[in-house]
Amino acid sequence: MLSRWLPLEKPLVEIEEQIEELKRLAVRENMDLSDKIARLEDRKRAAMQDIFQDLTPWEKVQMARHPKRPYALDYIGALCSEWVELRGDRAYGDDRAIVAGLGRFNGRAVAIIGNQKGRDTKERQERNFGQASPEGLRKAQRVMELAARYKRPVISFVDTPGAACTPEAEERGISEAIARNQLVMSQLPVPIVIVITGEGCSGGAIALAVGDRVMMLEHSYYSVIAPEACASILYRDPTKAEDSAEALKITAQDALRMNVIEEIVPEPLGGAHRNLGRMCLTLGEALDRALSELSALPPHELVERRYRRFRCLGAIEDYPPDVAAPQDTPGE
Amino acid sequence: MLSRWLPLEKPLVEIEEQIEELKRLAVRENMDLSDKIARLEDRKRAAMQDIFQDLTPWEKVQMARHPKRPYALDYIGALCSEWVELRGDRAYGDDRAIVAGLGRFNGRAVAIIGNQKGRDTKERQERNFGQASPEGLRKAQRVMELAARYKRPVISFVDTPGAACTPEAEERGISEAIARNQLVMSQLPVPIVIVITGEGCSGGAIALAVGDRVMMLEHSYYSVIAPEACASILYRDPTKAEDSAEALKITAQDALRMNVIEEIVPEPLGGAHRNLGRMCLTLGEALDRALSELSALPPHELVERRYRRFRCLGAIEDYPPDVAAPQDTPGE
Amino acid sequence: MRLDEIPDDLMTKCDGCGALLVTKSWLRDFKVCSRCGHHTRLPAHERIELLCDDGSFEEWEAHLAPRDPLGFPGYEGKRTAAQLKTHLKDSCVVGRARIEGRPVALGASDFAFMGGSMGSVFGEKITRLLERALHERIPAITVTSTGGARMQEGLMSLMQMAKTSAAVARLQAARVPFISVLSDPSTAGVQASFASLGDLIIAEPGALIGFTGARVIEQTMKIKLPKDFQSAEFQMAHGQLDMIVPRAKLRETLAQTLGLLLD
Amino acid sequence: MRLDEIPDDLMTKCDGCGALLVTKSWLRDFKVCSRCGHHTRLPAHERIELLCDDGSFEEWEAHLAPRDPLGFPGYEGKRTAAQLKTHLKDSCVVGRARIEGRPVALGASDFAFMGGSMGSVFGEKITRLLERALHERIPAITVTSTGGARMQEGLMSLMQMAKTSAAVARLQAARVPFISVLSDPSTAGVQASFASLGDLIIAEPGALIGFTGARVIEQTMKIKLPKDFQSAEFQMAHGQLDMIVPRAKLRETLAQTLGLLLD
Ligand SMILES: [Zn+2]
Ligand SMILES: [Zn+2]
Repeated sequence: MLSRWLPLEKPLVEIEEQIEELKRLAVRENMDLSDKIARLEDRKRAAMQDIFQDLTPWEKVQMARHPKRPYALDYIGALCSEWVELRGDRAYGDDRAIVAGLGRFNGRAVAIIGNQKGRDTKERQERNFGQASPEGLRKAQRVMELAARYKRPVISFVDTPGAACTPEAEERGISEAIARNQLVMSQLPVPIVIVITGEGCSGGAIALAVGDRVMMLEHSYYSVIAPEACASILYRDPTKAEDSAEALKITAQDALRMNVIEEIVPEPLGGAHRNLGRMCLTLGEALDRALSELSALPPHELVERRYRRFRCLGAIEDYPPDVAAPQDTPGE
Repeated sequence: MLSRWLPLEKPLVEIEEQIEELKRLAVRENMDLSDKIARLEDRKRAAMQDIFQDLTPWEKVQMARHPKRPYALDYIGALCSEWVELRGDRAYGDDRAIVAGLGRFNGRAVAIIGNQKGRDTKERQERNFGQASPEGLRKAQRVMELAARYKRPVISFVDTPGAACTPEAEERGISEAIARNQLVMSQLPVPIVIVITGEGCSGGAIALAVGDRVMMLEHSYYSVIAPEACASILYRDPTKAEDSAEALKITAQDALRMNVIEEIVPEPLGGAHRNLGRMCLTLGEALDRALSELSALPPHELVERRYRRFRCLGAIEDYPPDVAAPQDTPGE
Repeated sequence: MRLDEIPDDLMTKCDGCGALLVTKSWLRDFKVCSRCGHHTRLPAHERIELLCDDGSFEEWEAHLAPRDPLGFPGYEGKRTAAQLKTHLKDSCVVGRARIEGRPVALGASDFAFMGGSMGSVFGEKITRLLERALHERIPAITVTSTGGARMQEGLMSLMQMAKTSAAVARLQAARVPFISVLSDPSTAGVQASFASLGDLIIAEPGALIGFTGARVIEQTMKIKLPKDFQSAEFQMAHGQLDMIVPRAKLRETLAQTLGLLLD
Repeated sequence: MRLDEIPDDLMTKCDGCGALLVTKSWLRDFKVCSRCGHHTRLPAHERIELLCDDGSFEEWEAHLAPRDPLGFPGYEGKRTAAQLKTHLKDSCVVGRARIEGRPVALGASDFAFMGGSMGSVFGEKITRLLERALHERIPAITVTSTGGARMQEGLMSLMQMAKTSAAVARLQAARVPFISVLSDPSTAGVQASFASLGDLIIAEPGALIGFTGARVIEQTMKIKLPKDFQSAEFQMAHGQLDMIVPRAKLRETLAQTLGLLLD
């Protein structure tokens, strides 16, 4: 049972098991244990506060990779009243690591793209751990172009340890597919809202993350490189991932400070997987607000602002004279 | 030697061999055989007239497939002062059955696409006998879109027994690629001139043959289905290809009568392969005339006329009220 | 024959698995086998009835009839036989319909008419369908069941590929949706033109979809192809389809998808 | 050191085949081995000199210098060492040049500066290059030699991928050509952004081109990759390149191709 939980959740899970035990006992022996249970519930709340208020970057990475973490289809299922998944790149295959389709969210028809990880061993392999192959990115591109044609805004759920790391992905042009997606997204004449729900790692993430608003769930991470890979290079020791997670500044809080994202979406205490309903309520509100604001803009203005949004990002000694420096100097 | 010649060329080749023999003899024995040679030359001319003035449809098919028939790169080499071949579909592979690139023709920069057959056994296999795979058609599409971006007209050399007939072509969406090429060509905002130089067979041909002007070389053929395949279906006997070539009305003369093409480009007596220089002179003039005329039209007018060009084709009992019937009723 | 006139013990043999099915149930299942899921081919009018709101279909261009542009041996006779058999003038029926209240331009081909092949009339009708959809700004839906271009009209048939593809290009440029539904079989010249160009492409389970026939590939390449080669499921795995939808769900899927594209 | 100052007997060992080459000839061959064709990596300024008309290069944005947005361990020192070694402020040089008389916006990365990695300055310089090319309507050319995004600037580096890709999008929408030249190596974050988006993509023979490093794939997948994996020739076979052009022909190929696109 514990294998489905993180080490950092251990104290919590132990209290939860005690509560369960007491509840069973109360029923079996017909005893009133409500006092004891209430005290344990208090302890549980306190432990939760304690554990989750100040996660280290490496703990955030663990949370983002939590085996119970909700995935794109979980959010889609909870947020959308209708959903039609669209498959295939019309040229080579259908990559199950990427989902794409049309949905109805708060009455609004939207296109949705996203990484999809698998829950069990078999599905994980089928979904290639959420690592997109070129045909998956090209499917996403096709559905985004469909969205543009019929003026549907796009929501992108990012949750990937990176793009597919296979010889086949190289053979079919994973570089080109990542690059092309960014190019297409930078010009798409409809609102694009990005939500980094878990792992936002490397080229596989930015391939789905060029948009007007970028949000991160509280315990997700966003990084140019996986902490393990960074540790291999930096310390010649992949087990020093904890240190490189720290060094890379990959938390939502860091990304917000660097103007890389606009918004942190708070997770329920204990993380998104402990209360999907509540998570979706918060996320739904954030998405609705963003879509409403963005839908008010004419397409050319939207695209221009999106360009400026990314144009301003970078930590350099000299800002271009024709581009206003962001209010908080990035990277400080 | 004769295997590189068609049976119908046999009398011709025999006379040519006699001429060669006499010439060799004249040199060796220091004799004046010019009279004899002149008489043979006359006979040769007469034989040529006789053989080529009235080829049957099946003989035209043989001519179109002649192992010495010039291919796209032969025409490009002779017609263009510059040529840069562009490769790859940027997604899967580079199909050698299709050539695409940028060239300079009569001082004018153009994009050129075309089927390319191989000359020897090895090259034939490499080029898959000029039968395009999806990636070849997608390469052509990419280069046509590049041409449109930089306002270069497109010349398309069609010479194919059909699209690739392989499981891999099916797996990668040969139908989609043929369809998409037609869609893209129907909307391309630059002039497109098609030359059917040899075989213009089936979906593989129409995939490269949607344009403003369609020309056929005198001894090429254009057909919805290969005569052999038609015979298999019609007579349950592929050897009756001669009859089905007749029935299918596949000659340039038939195509012109049906308004499927605008122009027949005359070949030198004996066929394009007997005088590539002369063939290119005639073809070059026809291409230049067509490009000059088409370049005068504004892009939207060009595209509109192209639409109408194909829109009018069909043999039906009742013409649409909003479309003018062509002057010669098609198909009669 | 109306459903209530069919005796309860009348049986139909499934072409897929050979099971004997109660005809009445089989018809109620839209000619889909309840055992193996085999989808029997539908004539164009049954297909249209299945998809659109009761009585909403208004046929367009029913007067268009084929000619014999090449004087092709035997064409006249084959065509007349097909006309007598199907009571159609040619292999394609088009018109305006409503699907769950929404007006659409709907076309379907009929395999029983010379293999659902596309000659001039088929091409012209699809083109007019797409043009009217554009003019009225209503979505277009085609349901194909066809062996491809009609050999007997030669180049005239080949030209229909370019003509219909160009009409799709115009419709999509004008942002009017086009959904292509592929039923068994959808191959060759039709599959290599408008039918592969839908904004969305939906197939029925098990439908044969491809360009070159498997037998031709086997003979040419001297290979043996797997049993599911060119099935809808094969095409889905190779990225060519958006969805595979069983017949009973087709109408609601179309309605929902159009709603998501337009409302 | 000028070519005429090099003694005739000074030798250079080829990294490709190990042959000893007369340094003077090797330099005259643009650092390409006359035996095996091995293309030695060029520093940015040599690359620029090679490509453009004598003395025509006018550097842009030379004042831009990197910062340390994350306070990343060791970055400061590595950067300073690279600056001292290369006399560059960062890994990328951009400017205006002429190629056979035609004005172009030309950028090149320098592998000797932290593996030619793309951090904020690299991304900013490429973006400004593309923006100026657009503004002046002159073609843009980039020559990459890079290991990808610069880890030490974290997300700031990742954002340069989106930023440069968006700048290419604008340039192409405005119909100003962009040619991407890939020299050894061109990988990871740079290859997965602007470098893969050229109207035309040209590679030098033998250049390593890819996204994920072969060693990482081998370790992850527990497989052995062929020797030519991710070579320019491999990428050509897989449809990713327009041309492979040896260094000696690069300049005339660029001039000719631009002429065909523009004149
Ligand atoms: Zn059955
Ligand atoms: Zn060497």
